[in-house]
Amino acid sequence: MTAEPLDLLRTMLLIRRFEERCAELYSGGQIRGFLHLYVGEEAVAAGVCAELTEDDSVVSTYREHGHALARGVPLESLMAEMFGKVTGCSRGRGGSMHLFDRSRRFVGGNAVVGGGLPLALGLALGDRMQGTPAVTACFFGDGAMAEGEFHEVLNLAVLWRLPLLLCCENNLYAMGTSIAKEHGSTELALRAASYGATAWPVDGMDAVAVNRAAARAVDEVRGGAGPVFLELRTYRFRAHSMYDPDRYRAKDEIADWRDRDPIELLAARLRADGSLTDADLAEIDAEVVARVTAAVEAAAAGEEEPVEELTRFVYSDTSTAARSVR
Amino acid sequence: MTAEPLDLLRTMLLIRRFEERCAELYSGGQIRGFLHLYVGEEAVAAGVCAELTEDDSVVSTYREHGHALARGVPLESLMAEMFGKVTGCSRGRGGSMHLFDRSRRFVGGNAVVGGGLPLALGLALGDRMQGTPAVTACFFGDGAMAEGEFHEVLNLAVLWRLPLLLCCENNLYAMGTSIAKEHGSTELALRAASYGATAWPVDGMDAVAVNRAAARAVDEVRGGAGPVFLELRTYRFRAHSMYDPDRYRAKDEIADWRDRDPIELLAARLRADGSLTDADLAEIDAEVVARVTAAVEAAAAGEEEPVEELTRFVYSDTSTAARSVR
Amino acid sequence: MTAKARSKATSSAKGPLVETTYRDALREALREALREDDRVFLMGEDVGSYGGCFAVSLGLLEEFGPERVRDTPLSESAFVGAGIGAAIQGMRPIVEVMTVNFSMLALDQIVNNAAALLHMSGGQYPVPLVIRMTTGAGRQLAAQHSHSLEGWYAHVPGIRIVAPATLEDARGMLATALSDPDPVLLFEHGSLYTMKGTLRADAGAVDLDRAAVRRPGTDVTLIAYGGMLARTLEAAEALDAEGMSAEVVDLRTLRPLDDATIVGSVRNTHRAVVVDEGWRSGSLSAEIVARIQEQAFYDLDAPVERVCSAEVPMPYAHQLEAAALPQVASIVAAALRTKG
Amino acid sequence: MTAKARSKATSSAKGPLVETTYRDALREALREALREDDRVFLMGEDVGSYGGCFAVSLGLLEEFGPERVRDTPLSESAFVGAGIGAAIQGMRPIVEVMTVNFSMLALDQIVNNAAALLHMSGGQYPVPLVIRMTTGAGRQLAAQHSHSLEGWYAHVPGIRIVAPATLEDARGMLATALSDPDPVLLFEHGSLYTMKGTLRADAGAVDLDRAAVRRPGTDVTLIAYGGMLARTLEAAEALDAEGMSAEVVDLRTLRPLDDATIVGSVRNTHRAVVVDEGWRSGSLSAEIVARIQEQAFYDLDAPVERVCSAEVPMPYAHQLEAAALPQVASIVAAALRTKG
Ligand SMILES: Cc1ncc(C[n+]2csc(CCOP(=O)(O)OP(=O)(O)O)c2C)c(N)n1
Ligand SMILES: Cc1ncc(C[n+]2csc(CCOP(=O)(O)OP(=O)(O)O)c2C)c(N)n1
Ligand SMILES: [Mg+2]
Ligand SMILES: [Mg+2]
Repeated sequence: MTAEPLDLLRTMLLIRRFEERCAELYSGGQIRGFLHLYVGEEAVAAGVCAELTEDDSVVSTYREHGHALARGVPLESLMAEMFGKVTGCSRGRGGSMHLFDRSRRFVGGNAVVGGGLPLALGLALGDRMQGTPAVTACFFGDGAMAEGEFHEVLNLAVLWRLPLLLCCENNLYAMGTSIAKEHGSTELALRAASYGATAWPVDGMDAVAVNRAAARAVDEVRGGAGPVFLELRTYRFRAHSMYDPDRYRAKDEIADWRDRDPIELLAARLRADGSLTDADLAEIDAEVVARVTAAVEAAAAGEEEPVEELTRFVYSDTSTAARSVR
Repeated sequence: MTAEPLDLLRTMLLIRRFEERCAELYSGGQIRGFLHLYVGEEAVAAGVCAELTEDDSVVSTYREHGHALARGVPLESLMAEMFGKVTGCSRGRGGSMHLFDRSRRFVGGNAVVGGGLPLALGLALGDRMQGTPAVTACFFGDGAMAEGEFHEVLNLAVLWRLPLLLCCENNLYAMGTSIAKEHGSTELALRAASYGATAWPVDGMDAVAVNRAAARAVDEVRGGAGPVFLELRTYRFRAHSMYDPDRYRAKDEIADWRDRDPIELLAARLRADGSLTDADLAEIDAEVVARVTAAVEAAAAGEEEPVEELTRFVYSDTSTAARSVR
Repeated sequence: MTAKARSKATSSAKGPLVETTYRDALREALREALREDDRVFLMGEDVGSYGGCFAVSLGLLEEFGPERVRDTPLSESAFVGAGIGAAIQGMRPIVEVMTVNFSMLALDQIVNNAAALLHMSGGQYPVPLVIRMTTGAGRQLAAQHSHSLEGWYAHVPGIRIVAPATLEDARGMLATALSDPDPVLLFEHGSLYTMKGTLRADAGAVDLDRAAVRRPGTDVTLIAYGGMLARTLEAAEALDAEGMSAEVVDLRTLRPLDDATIVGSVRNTHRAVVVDEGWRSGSLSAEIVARIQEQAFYDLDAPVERVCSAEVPMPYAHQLEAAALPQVASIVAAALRTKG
Repeated sequence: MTAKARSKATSSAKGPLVETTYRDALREALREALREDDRVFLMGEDVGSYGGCFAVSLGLLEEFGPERVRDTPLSESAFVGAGIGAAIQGMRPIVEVMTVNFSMLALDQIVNNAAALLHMSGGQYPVPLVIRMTTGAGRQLAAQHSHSLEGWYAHVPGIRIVAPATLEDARGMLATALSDPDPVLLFEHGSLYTMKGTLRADAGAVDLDRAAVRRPGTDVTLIAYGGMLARTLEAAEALDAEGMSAEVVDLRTLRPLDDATIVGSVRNTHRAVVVDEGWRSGSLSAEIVARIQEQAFYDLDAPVERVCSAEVPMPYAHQLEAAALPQVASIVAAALRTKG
């Protein structure tokens, strides 16, 4: 099954507007810590997550707003988390890099590059051992692929034929380090294939292409074929984080990629085949912007966790160890 | 350049007799700690080390007697180390798993599986940055290849075109775990090739074949082509360590491999082409046994490091920090 | 609470006594766990066909099959992380990291996922995971195979650290750890596997909240855990001959520490010695000293003494290794020093 | 030695004062090192074209080229190991592990190779390596990016641990570390990079053996290092208003600890507070308390107090993070408690 292109467009717009607002809020000091934007990469999250069922799990990175939104985590709880409010999806304890939503099986936000991979492997293992047909999708970057964890996890996933969908977001950079300085061999899908996994590269700026690839991949994984590795070729339009002056990328390169903006690309296609008018798009956009605005207002109005609760959740409330930190 | 087959035979016999004696001494309690024997794998160390010059470096594992002997570390200092004497190559501090000899650029003995790989990468980097034509040979097992370190190191070695010779001793087991339970894809050389390294499998029971492969590989590496990965297909005739009851291998499998004993294989070939008589072999053997016996006697007679010296070498003698542990 | 009541708190078995070893007690605990709960599985290097690096899991593969006694490749970070994920997904994994020495390769998963997920997620993701590993020196395994790093783990909020020093605890700690909603790290000392003794046939779960007074005494409190308990008890006997009555506290749980039992004993004896196989500087012994002086400063008649390992990568040679480790004589000497 | 003589021991520069920052001082130290010794090179993630994660190495790539300012992939274990190997082979590498949080991925290389090789090889292989990393919390980076684990490293024999808290030390510690024959880990606190002040134009190498008395006082000794020094000095000022004269000791080197300076001060003041950003249990503060009570027990008028981080994975929300960290008010309160 594949998704309706219009739904993909809506998801991408939601991510885009959400993050543009986050950037403003960061400048205003309402959002703090590190903030990594996904602008430019929306097609990946939208295309992949549309193929997941509610029993599937998702593991993400610190560049995770897109994954969380595409997964259906309510934007109110996400925005409240960015504000550090108790109404946030992690009760204000996580912030931008640690969004969690158990009811959507969104298992975070991991700020250690590669750190989500072993966790995702375990989610897949747990599902497999319990005989459910669920799939775990794990997002990570081209940079993460150089970490030892990637190697260990892909090998184990193949060895145990685990239902793991590895979504490598190849945006050509790990912070300021270009892929040519990260990998001796930059054909990432080919390398993954050498482990015995099905693997192929996908145009990560084309939401429909991503969605089709994800549909096929999820099908294979759910069918018990073991892990599939998708190399999603994409680009981040903005700097690595709000701290990054982006000294290392050529203006031309950025401009070329911006010409392939995934939202404009899909909108243009839908316009061309007559399924979208400018008015439709404006309406969707207005609706999305209104939702974001409402979420920001709700977040601003949310309560803060009282400091008396600081050590809550270090241990489970039911654990006797919880007493030790009170 | 390749080595004289007779020299390879002599090296292999030395390793074999040395280790047989170690096994006895272990039962007698003169050698303690962990003891991992190389019996059956001698062709690998003999064949590879014969191609190294004195400026090259060697990094090994805990199954390292063969590498140390083939590298030319004096067997007296090795045996004394096994006895824990101050006359040992590591002054009794290392034991079987941590043999070192700076004058032969034998940089140990590493008992953490995969732990020698990053170190070897650095030796190669240091050589390259100083413009010397030296090569670093790093030995490790099929099991080690599953560790993240392998992945990180091979990628970096290719990326930086470092003079690193990766010698993967594929003896089909990591302790009791067979290769089919270690790797999703067991064609190890193919996987290494996917990183962009030259890689090929070699019959590790045939010392001449190993030596020829090593000659070609060292040539390439020294020439600046970057790392080469050799998959040396071999087998350990004995258990993993002296503690291992070897429950996991079929008797037949062991017997089949014993039929391809690298020493007998080479001796038979030399006999067949007339370059070795039974008397020659007996003479070499006697000479080797005599050397081992002398080394054992010297080791037994060696002094122990006085306990007052316990904390020496925690810091360099010239460091002011050395005072803190006195 | 009296010393007797305190040590009783760890056991309630009443069956006949049977001969066993620390290793067999650990194995029985594993077997029982695998039998009683389908969600439990054991995973690690060589837990299966090899029979366990120290033969603890011998026979379990045959009994429970390769899905539930799961051999892993050498990939510490991946399989520890896999345990975390599987725990979240509803399983009750027991991950064996062969020895503490190799656990450094999985440290990020332990600290940044296992220990942090519950809090980071605002309470959504508890991680009911047990990680077992061997710790300690004393068998001439040299620098890379002789670490005692459980004190490091005891620094990390979000996990519980336990160290069985007796047969009863070897038999009983696993069940309690498995019923804990949060991650528990269980440290088995390599020199204890062959320890023999008797155990109640119906011995089972023990509490993980209290330290135990293993020997009552009045003049000095000796505090130890895991591999150091036996020699600390020996030292206590030797001190008797010197006319000094030593109470011996076995910490059992290294995080959270049971301050009440530790400090309670020192309040009675006014003197204390902490025995810790870790390198002295920054070892768990320092934390115990700090807590004693914080909570019983005015009860102390002398500075708290520490007997730890020398600050040296563990050497292979037997005489050097013996000199590096806490010994009965050094414990006795430290206790006598507290008398001034 | 008087307090004055002690703090003088860290400096001998006499040039004119120039304005600078902690970041610029660190960069100058790197530039000088790269200029003066061909064997020196800087290696780590984003040290080159990005300009350094915290802009410390900005401009050095342009000045020294990609061989000597070497960007690495995300492979902490491999490139830290590569630094060890290169050091053995005759180079003088400075490895930057972006932050202490990621250093856990390289821990095996640090503990089992860098720290152990010299001893394990019987003296044959010293490892003249410097590893730099950022440490600490306070910028709302949450659980996985706010660790203060330098106390863990201070547990490991064979390495030296230093933590510059002043501009002078930021400028001077690297040169001394590079001249050390053994591995040195240098911890820069993330909140200090923007710290401004003046420095002698000819400021250079500083000793790494002594703690420094940063403020003399008579009633209580406040002990801190790195990111906690500034607020400890603030607390000392506040204590003046309360009529309590506080002496402030900056540890500077966390291993080996300078017992003489620490204990010497406590012997004069009879009271002490240790401030440590690490989680309280098992932090470096415990070791310092243990040493004080071991060496100055009879000089103490009150238990040594500790002000540490709450034992919680660092939360993101500003009010929770602030509550978790040592603050001026908590330091002041602890000092006042020692008065009884
Ligand atoms: C283990 C680790 N090392 C370093 C960092 C710092 N860091 C954060 S993101 C990043 C780059 C990651 O690149 P990539 O995986 O390609 O993801 P992208 O940011 O491009 O989405 C680095 C180096 C980290 N968070 N974790
Ligand atoms: C990181 C680490 N994990 C586990 C061990 C325990 N161990 C020692 S040798 C070994 C098997 C290694 O197999 P392989 O790399 O194939 O080498 P071989 O012993 O076959 O020569 C294991 C699991 C270790 N020493 N280090
Ligand atoms: Mg990237
Ligand atoms: Mg093997």
